[in-house]
Amino acid sequence: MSGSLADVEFALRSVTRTVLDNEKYFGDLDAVVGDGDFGYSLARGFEIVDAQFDDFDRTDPGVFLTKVAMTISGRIGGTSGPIWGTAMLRLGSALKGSDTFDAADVVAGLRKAVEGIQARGKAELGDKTLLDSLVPAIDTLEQQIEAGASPTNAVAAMAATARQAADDTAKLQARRGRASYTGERSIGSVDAGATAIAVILEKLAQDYQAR
Amino acid sequence: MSGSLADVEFALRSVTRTVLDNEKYFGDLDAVVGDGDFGYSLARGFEIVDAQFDDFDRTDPGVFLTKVAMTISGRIGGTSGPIWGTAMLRLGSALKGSDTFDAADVVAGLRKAVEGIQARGKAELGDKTLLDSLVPAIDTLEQQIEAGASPTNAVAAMAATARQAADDTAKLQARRGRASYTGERSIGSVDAGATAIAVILEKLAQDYQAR
Amino acid sequence: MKKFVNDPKQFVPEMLKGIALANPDTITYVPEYNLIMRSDAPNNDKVSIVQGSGSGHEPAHVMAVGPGMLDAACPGDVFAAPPADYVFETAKRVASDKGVLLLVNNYTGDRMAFEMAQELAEAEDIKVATLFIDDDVAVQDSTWTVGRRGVAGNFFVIKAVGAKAEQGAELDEVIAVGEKVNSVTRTMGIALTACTPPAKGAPLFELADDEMEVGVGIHGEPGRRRAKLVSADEIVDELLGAVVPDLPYASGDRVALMINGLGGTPISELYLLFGIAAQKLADQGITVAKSYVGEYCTSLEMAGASLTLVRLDDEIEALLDAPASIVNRIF
Amino acid sequence: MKKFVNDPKQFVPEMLKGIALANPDTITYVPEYNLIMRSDAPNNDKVSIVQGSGSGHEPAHVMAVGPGMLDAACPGDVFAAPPADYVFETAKRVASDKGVLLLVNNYTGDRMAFEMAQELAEAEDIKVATLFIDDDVAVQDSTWTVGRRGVAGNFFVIKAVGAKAEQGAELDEVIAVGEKVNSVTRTMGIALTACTPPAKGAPLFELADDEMEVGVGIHGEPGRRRAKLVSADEIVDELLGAVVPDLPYASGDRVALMINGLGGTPISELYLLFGIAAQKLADQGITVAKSYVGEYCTSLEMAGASLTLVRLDDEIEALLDAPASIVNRIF
Ligand SMILES: Nc1ncnc2c1ncn2[C@@H]1O[C@H](COP(=O)(O)OP(=O)(O)O)[C@@H](O)[C@H]1O
Ligand SMILES: Nc1ncnc2c1ncn2[C@@H]1O[C@H](COP(=O)(O)OP(=O)(O)O)[C@@H](O)[C@H]1O
Ligand SMILES: [Mg+2]
Ligand SMILES: [Mg+2]
Ligand SMILES: [Mg+2]
Ligand SMILES: [Mg+2]
Repeated sequence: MSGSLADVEFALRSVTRTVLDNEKYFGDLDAVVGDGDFGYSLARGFEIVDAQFDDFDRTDPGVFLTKVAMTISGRIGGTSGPIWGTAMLRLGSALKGSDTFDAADVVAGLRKAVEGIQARGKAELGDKTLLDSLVPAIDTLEQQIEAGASPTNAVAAMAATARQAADDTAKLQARRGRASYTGERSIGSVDAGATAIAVILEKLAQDYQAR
Repeated sequence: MSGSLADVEFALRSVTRTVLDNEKYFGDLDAVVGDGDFGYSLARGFEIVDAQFDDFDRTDPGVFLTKVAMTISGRIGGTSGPIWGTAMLRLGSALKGSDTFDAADVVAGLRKAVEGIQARGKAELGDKTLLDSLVPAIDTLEQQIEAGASPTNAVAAMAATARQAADDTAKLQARRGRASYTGERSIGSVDAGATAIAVILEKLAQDYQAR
Repeated sequence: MKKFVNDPKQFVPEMLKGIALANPDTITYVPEYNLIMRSDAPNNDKVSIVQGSGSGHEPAHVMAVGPGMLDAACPGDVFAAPPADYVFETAKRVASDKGVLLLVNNYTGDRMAFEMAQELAEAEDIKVATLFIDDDVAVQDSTWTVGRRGVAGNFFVIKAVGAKAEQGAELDEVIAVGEKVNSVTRTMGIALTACTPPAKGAPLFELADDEMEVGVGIHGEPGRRRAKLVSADEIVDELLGAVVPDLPYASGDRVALMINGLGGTPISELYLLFGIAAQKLADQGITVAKSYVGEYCTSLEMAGASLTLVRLDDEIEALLDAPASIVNRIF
Repeated sequence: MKKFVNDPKQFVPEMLKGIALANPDTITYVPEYNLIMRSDAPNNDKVSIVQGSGSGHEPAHVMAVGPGMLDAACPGDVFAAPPADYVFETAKRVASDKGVLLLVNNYTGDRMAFEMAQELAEAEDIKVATLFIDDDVAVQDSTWTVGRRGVAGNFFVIKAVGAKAEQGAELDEVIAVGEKVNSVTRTMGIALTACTPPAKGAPLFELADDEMEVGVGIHGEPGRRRAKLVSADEIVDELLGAVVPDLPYASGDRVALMINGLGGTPISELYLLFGIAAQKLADQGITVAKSYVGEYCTSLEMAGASLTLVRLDDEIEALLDAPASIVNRIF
């Protein structure tokens, strides 16, 4: 099994749509103990990705993702701009230099993205950030691929893990980001970023199914 | 029938009490189309009258009222300070120079008070001010006295007239004071000052009854 | 009631005490008369300028005391003109050989208090004159009322007479300048929420979530009409539509434009309104030569704004440019 | 939502346009990067000072641009740190031979954006340094968070580094002064109402009619605790009780005292709080040598206030006294 630019375009279209459709929902999640701008910030960036979708450099899948990443960090403010921009930049860099990639490249690229997020934001697992659903989801993806699952099934499993992990963030106390100032009061509500990862992956799994 | 300092003290105590007891009510009346401070303004002035009640110069009933009037215009702000202060000053001046007065002196004094209010505030009857209940009430007092009524009955009749006239101010459009800016919107609610006169006279009538 | 307050009856005195403690070197506070004055007043080479009015409009007028502006202010309680005695005492304390000018926003209570005070002052041979400010175009039918109200435009009158007085002008010259500025100044306001006087503890009126009060007074008096809340662009159209034709201001005019906050509106929104208004005036050929954005004359914590235009000439512009500093300062 | 606004997405750009139109002679506005800068910057004999942060805190920081204060500011959207690109572009445009100092309120998003911008700037050989401001004592356990937040105290850091830079000091001297001021500055805030970001259209939290949020953040972050609304006296005790022992400030100290409004509280109430606080500090032997009352760092239209103390020494006092002027002005 190998992927190409078309696969990246397909996935990115799905993510973009989900972010734009959930602007209000993501914002409401962030308002519980954060400042409510998470949905707005992401949407303002992905809005531009959407508008310029056809214009990004398509030399190869990695270059394409790199250019998208620069748009995102150039336009999204707050915590999410650097976090999401860095993540996509690292993933893009990992895929650069070849017209195709395989599932293992994707997993390796996502691991690099996580490293990038940690370099920027200094968060550990358990600090109640998007890492808490993203990292277990990547673990699941890796296991599925090693077990020989189809991309569709692998993404579906990944989404299920992310959802469970996102819901579990309700038990955690926020230790990074705006929500951390509330201390124990952050316990009881899910993390906005972690939930966004789950929502994005669930939609991606659906789209794969329907592809 | 003739009156003395004791009668003035009796009446003033009644008025003072009514003003203090109705601070909130008078303010609410003024808030409908005015700025809601009428009750507060009157109360701040009469509070001092109350506190200093025993200290005012008691040379004669007129001097006593004059001193009270000066306290009122020295402390009450808004429209009510000059209006009520001037009214009491004129009434006091009219009664000055003698230890006693008769009912006709009171009517003449109240007429002077009305002139004072008009000199200060330039309001005509029908402009929806306290004059619209005060003037008919004085008319009734005069008629009652001419007809030989007792002070108690005269004041009761006066209060009844004031109440009716105050209620009738609801039909008028305000042409003076803060309420006048609202134009036609002032129609439908009673004037705060006119109603205060009615409330004060009703309580005074009650107190006379119980004297 | 969402306020920082102890006993509501002490609201004004406690505020005045704060002003005094924040300006110990320049301001004298006389509690008996709610009096805030320049510590160096009176200056016998200068007409003294006094304004009193109800409280609740801060920074007007107690915080407008300082060189080039007011020599003294004596507020009444919230939304109530000061008692005549306060005004008289204030005039007496800042009485200078050149005279005292009393500035009065045109309301029934204020007119009466200042007229009484002027009589009392004249009886003591204090040279005193009174100037009424009435810039609010919202009051349309002034046949029956005491006339138009004085609102945010009073800042420009204070600034001009304050500067003129600092130049050593005579009382009649100072009055002339004040009357001139008042005659070319027009204001209209709009409220998005009501305000709550501390002693009352409840809002003076209710506005639904999607309503605004057009032409509101600064004491919670209802305005010209209640309307559905519209966009900032449309609101500016409404305000300019009332103010511009009133004088009228015309193509070729140079003006000062003020967007004044009514107390609860953040300055971000005021600059947004300013930008829209300046653009629309430019489109009509009217040049905004001086700009004022912020809180000048408020109505407690009311969310809302007013728009003021002043038609400039060289004299007025120079007076507005003259140095001045007041209690209410940034640094 | 009771706001003057057109399209909420254009809220920040329309505000910036208003600032530019109100200051045509002194300010340059670059819409692509939400950039407001002194038209005469950079000055190669002077370190340039830049602050960016989320919007919604006005006058901080876009309205703090001017001589003796910031050379430029590049806000993000409401309550969102600016994208790194904006900061980088801003640093590039005001880059002077003496260097650029980036002031950053200590929040995750701001830290990251400014770190990225500093990397980008250094890659282009721009001499640049970053200074973090973290004066908010409300954040108690900073082991796990990004640390204390930067709030109204940033005004003093800007003022001090701005004055030092105007004197022609070198970058490291300017940084040293900024770090010193930050190290002796402490703030604590209290909210009586929540605030509503324009793009969200609903309040960020709900406070009952008789509740207050103690130690609130300037982005609607909940504070130390929610409590029953109490008198102004008790509120000042609560704020001083958190701020004074933190440094600690002690008998014999000379301090600057700031009562900062959070956006929806009228200045009358701020002076009332100031008077109470100044009195209570005097009772503890702490001398209020400089006073600041008004809005410096807000949270949209939130009703509330913060109290800041700065321990003064001769150097800091002289820097605070140095002349300065900013966009947000009275005259
Ligand atoms: N240090 C961090 N590292 C990684 N993710 C973080 C960090 N801090 C916050 N986040 C994530 O960002 C989300 C909030 O994003 P956003 O609202 O844009 O940030 P801000 O707090 O600046 O308003 C949180 O829900 C969390 O998942
Ligand atoms: N010009 C006037 N002459 C006489 N009475 C007046 C006049 N204007 C207002 N009033 C009376 O005063 C009352 C309001 O008093 P107050 O609230 O103290 O005045 P303000 O309008 O200054 O707040 C009105 O209800 C009315 O009866
Ligand atoms: Mg957020
Ligand atoms: Mg009234
Ligand atoms: Mg009043
Ligand atoms: Mg944010």
